[in-house]
Amino acid sequence: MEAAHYKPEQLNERFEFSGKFKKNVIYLLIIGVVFLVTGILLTLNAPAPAHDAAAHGEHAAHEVTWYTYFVANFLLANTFYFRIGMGAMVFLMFTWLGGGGWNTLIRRISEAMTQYVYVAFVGFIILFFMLDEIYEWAYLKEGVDALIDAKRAFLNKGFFIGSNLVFFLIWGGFIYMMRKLSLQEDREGGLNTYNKTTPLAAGFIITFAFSYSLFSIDWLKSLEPHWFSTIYGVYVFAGTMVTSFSVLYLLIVILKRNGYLAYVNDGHLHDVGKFMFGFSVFWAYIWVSQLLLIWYSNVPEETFYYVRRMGGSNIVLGGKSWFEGYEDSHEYMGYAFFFFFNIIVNFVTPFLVLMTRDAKRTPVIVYPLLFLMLLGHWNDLYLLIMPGAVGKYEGSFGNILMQLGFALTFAGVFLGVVLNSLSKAALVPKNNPFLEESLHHSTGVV
Amino acid sequence: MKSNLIVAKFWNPDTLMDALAEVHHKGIPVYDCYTPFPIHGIEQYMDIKRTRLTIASFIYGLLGLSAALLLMAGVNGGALDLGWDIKSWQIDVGGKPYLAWVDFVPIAFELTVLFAAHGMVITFFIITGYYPGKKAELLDDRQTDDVFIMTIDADKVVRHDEIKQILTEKGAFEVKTTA
Amino acid sequence: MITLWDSHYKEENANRLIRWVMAIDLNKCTGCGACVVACNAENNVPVVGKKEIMTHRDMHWMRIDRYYSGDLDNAENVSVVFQPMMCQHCANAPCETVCPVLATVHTSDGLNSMSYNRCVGTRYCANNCPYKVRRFNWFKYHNNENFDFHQNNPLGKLVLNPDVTVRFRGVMEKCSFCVQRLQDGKLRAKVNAKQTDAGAFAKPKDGAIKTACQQTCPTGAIVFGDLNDPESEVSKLFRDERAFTALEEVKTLPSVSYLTRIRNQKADEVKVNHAEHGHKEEEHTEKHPS
Amino acid sequence: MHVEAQVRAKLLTNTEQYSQITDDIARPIEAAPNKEWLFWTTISAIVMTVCCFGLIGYLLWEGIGVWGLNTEVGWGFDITNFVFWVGIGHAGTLISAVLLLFRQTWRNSINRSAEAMTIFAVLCAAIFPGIHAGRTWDLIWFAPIPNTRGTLWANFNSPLLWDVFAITTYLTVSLVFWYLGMIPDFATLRDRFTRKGKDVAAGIYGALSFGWEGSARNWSRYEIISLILAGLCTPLVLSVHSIVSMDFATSVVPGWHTTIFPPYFVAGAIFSGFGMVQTLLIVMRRIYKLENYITMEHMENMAKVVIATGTTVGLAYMTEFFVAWYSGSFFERYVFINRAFGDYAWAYWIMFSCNVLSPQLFWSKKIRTSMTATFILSIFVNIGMWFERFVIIVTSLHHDYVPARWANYTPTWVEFGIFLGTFGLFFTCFFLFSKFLPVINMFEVKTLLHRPKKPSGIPEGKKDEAVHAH
Repeated sequence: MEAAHYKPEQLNERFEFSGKFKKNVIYLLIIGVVFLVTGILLTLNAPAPAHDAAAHGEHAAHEVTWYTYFVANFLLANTFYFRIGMGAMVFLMFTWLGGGGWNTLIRRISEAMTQYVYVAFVGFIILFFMLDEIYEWAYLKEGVDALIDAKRAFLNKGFFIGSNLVFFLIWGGFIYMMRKLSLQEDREGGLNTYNKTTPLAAGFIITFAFSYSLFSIDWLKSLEPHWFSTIYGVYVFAGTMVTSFSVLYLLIVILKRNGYLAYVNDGHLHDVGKFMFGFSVFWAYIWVSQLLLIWYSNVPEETFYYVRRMGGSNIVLGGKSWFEGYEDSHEYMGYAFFFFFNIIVNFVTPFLVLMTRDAKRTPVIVYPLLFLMLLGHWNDLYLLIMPGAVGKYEGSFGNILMQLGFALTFAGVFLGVVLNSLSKAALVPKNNPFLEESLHHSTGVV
Repeated sequence: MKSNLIVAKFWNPDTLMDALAEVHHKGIPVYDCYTPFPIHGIEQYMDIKRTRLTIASFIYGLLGLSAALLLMAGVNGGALDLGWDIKSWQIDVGGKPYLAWVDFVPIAFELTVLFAAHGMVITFFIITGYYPGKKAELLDDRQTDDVFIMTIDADKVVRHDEIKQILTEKGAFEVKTTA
Repeated sequence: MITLWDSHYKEENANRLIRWVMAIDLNKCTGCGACVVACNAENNVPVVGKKEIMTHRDMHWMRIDRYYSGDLDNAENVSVVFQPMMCQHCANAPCETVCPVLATVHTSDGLNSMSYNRCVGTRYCANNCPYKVRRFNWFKYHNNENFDFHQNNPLGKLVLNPDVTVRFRGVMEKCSFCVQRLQDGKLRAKVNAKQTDAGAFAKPKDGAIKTACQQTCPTGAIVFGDLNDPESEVSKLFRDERAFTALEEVKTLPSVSYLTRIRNQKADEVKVNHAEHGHKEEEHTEKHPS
Repeated sequence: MHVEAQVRAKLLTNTEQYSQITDDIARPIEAAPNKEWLFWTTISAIVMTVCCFGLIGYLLWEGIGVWGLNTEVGWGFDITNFVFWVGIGHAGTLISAVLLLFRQTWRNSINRSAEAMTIFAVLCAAIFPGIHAGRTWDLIWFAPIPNTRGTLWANFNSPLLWDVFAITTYLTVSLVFWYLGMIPDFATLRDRFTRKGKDVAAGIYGALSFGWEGSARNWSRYEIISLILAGLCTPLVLSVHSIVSMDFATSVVPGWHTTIFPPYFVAGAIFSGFGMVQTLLIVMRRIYKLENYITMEHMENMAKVVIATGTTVGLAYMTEFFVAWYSGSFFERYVFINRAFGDYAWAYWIMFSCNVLSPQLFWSKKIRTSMTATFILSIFVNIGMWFERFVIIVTSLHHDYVPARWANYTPTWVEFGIFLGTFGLFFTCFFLFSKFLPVINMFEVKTLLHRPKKPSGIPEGKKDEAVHAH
């Protein structure tokens, strides 16, 4: 049976951020910081890895130190959690425009997730001061690299920082307005806020589409400034949505286990599961489109990107000379494992697991998958960032620990912010015009 | 169609559902219902199990995928030998690897969908017994328009009059037994 | 070279297999066009008439591209580089991978072969050819009143080369490196090698086979031979520091190398000279430092 | 229980009874063909015969040379028209599959005609790859049939071969999906004609209905396979235009080789498809008086999809332009400058204004609800999307790597004629469909009527009617 069993008064419940939740978040923070510090200490004393000649050619030496790893991992962690918040906002606005009413009961969770975006902005602003460490275009002087010089009009610190500040203002503004209208609806009721949200959603989606692709070029693609691919923004967007839906499902499951959200039924979980499934397939579609088109034409100005990531795949696939003449690509060999891991974890596994109707509505099955997918998309982002930011593959214990530390610390901050804002408002937007629809939500036969 | 059925006709799907709920509640097995459009939730009163066509479709899809991969790898990789001089060998096409796995993705996908879709639909027609030109067995010539019909196997139940009584009370505008 | 593809080239096959290549010295080329005429005569290239030429439907397998530099407004004062251009027989040929029916594939001796019988005429290969050297038979050019040239009268047909197919309507054609001569030379070499073990893989002597354009070139700008033989003349030219291949950045790995043109010029003309060699220079600047 | 929020617009107006739906939809099928219909169908059929079949015959007799193509521009109108028609063929399956998965119930009354449009458009599209080949009669070599000629099967690396698989799969699966959706409606028509004593019509629709009788057990299976088919069609519809885009994107031609092509072509296809659906439905709802079924809400929703996809396409144009500059590659930069300011700049700006600028007018509710304005804008969408393909194909080819081989392309009357002829084919098919098949999915629309919960019991008037009927 679809319908969930709940008492009417549960619709007035509020989330309390205390006790177990608070304790766990603090534990997460402590473990994260300990890992982070240990990781830094371990890499601090490790011999500096050799200068990455392949990535930077005959350019002025740019030494890769623990600090390079620190900045790269910071960017990775900040972007990862930022994408979760941003994805939640896109989900809210998209369903609004599409006239979806089913998600009303879980919309407060999405709203809480968007609140993390402000914190991510702070992270990015801190990163403004570290651009020199990982961005080739930032530390190379003019006249060294002709191709970078040809793009200086875009790839310069002034424009980079300026355009990003504009994006943050726009996104922050939209998120602020959305949350304000939502809370206002709780207090006032009526259709006034409903009518205002529609133009807000349309405006957000349009500006988001343009700004997010520039954002992804700025922060991620420009790590390898010689490389270009027009699909890049879509690829980053697809990953964003999968990560965000995974976290949404995770939060629903956690809250339900702690006695909240009794009115959220299998149908809601099923639909979030469907989105996870759908966007995993979409992500794979974009992944394979980009790979196929570049692989097929084999034009060096594009292929070097994949040579770095799957160059070592000659071992994986038994080929012979995939990086013939590209002698130092064996140093990138370590990435090849993550490259194939990526498609298995982010497409094959969710595709097979989430395919059936029952699996999507059974948290026991989805729960482990969620962690796997979060790991997978961390890995995806890792592959987007690392070969460009730090060059050749380095899998030392210290590095791994540092990355784990970042992941856990940021997870603590993320959960802290999200759960805190979740506790600030009622869990059910009681005046939402779609509330009844959501309460009786059923996905039908499939 | 079976003969000897108790047939109850309704004008409204909600009435039919009310009557079905009552009949189901009384433990009377329903033979089948005939409606102009699908009614959600009707399965629970009729003990209809979820069809396994989805699983069949998955298996057809896997078949299509394997067929595609075997075909492409066999032909391009040069491993295919069907006898009667039908065989393949490796050809250098634009310097691409013989097993150009990235290039195999589109056709592998298309054949998966082709097999899954057609296999499933053909199986559907086989198990439902529909075929082009089949003569429909109708209980009422408006059952595909606006009449909702419930049938009960008269051989499997006793006290027919009582059942007919219930059905009439529940809003059936016509109750009869087919011979 | 950065590539995602496993190379088909195997060192151990070098002794057994031929890799036909051509080197063209741009210093020697005067742009006279004799090679184009020779190619037309050798390969039964149809004459199509003014109207077709004006719509860019010439059928020549070879053409001579001209690159100008200097004061372009003053026609007296431009310098010209002539670049004979024909099918480059690329190892990674973009035309081959897109052909749906395998009408154009690579042979073991490095030729980009064209099988007229198999071609259905999608013209995809011509679109994907960066050098634009593929020619499509828009009409039937022989026995056709509308093309009343040599292939439409009995006398004209007498000059057709019996070793080469007359192509029919709707198929693609292009420079074959005079494959009829190559096959003939290879067979002769095998016959001459008698029945020894090596006989099966006997190679013709360097210089024994000449393509039609090479044979006709008055300045000897065109050299043809086997790249797998390190002593062949063409191999030496391939190792020359002046050697470059056209559109190297597309990574088609052509079998035709050009030797860049060198001029002695006064110091104030050096800048112009530089621009003239832009083709080669560009490859170095455009080369991907990564 | 299904609950509908009050704020939602009604998708079915002035309709109270199930039988009324049947009456309304079956009316055009039962009525004798009117003069207007006969006139337009005859015109379309003549255009189809003369321009499409006649000129194709001429083309096959004379050779591809009767087109204006040349060595540099090897594809022109032929592939432009192919991609144009395939694109239009995307809206139908999108409406029936993707919107079904997203539970957009407004699709119910437009899906049938949109799917029909899909199938006819894909038929029109399929003509072009067939006739564009120099030796059409040898196209059987595309088929991977075992033979004794060694590896001469087919080249699985070729995007054109992928196309063959994609279009075949798409056409057959769409056809099955469309037909499956019509089976219950055929049964309705069969019983209706039986009641009226028209045995021939009843026999034909009866044969088409596969003996459907509406058993609940079969409805249950039917619904599930419809949804699974929708689930299969969704990635299929994405894949088809992605694969079509790969005809260009896998090449090394600057302006063709760009990774955004797959999603960008899909967005463009949906855009052009919705443009065509708008055009057709505005005419159809008026001629067949279907305003109660295809309401203003439907028209507005389609307009909104057109804004969304049009803007997406605009985003893709700008991304291409920006990344061409960002690439720093000489050829990439040149090709885009040439597109916007070169010999074919007029085509580029027609494309840009029709696809990106004019759909923005739909932001205004007044324009969305004006059928005249919507009709004109939807025609603009069709024009713009045709030019998009023209711009991509021709401008990239006519000036590519080697300046010595730069050329322009001027289409001939034969190309215009065949293009016109495919419109004849398309409209002939569509007119025949609208006359002989139910243009609106009756059983799905009936489920919309089920929503407002009516009091149970038998309406008295109905009871009497039933007595008379028997």
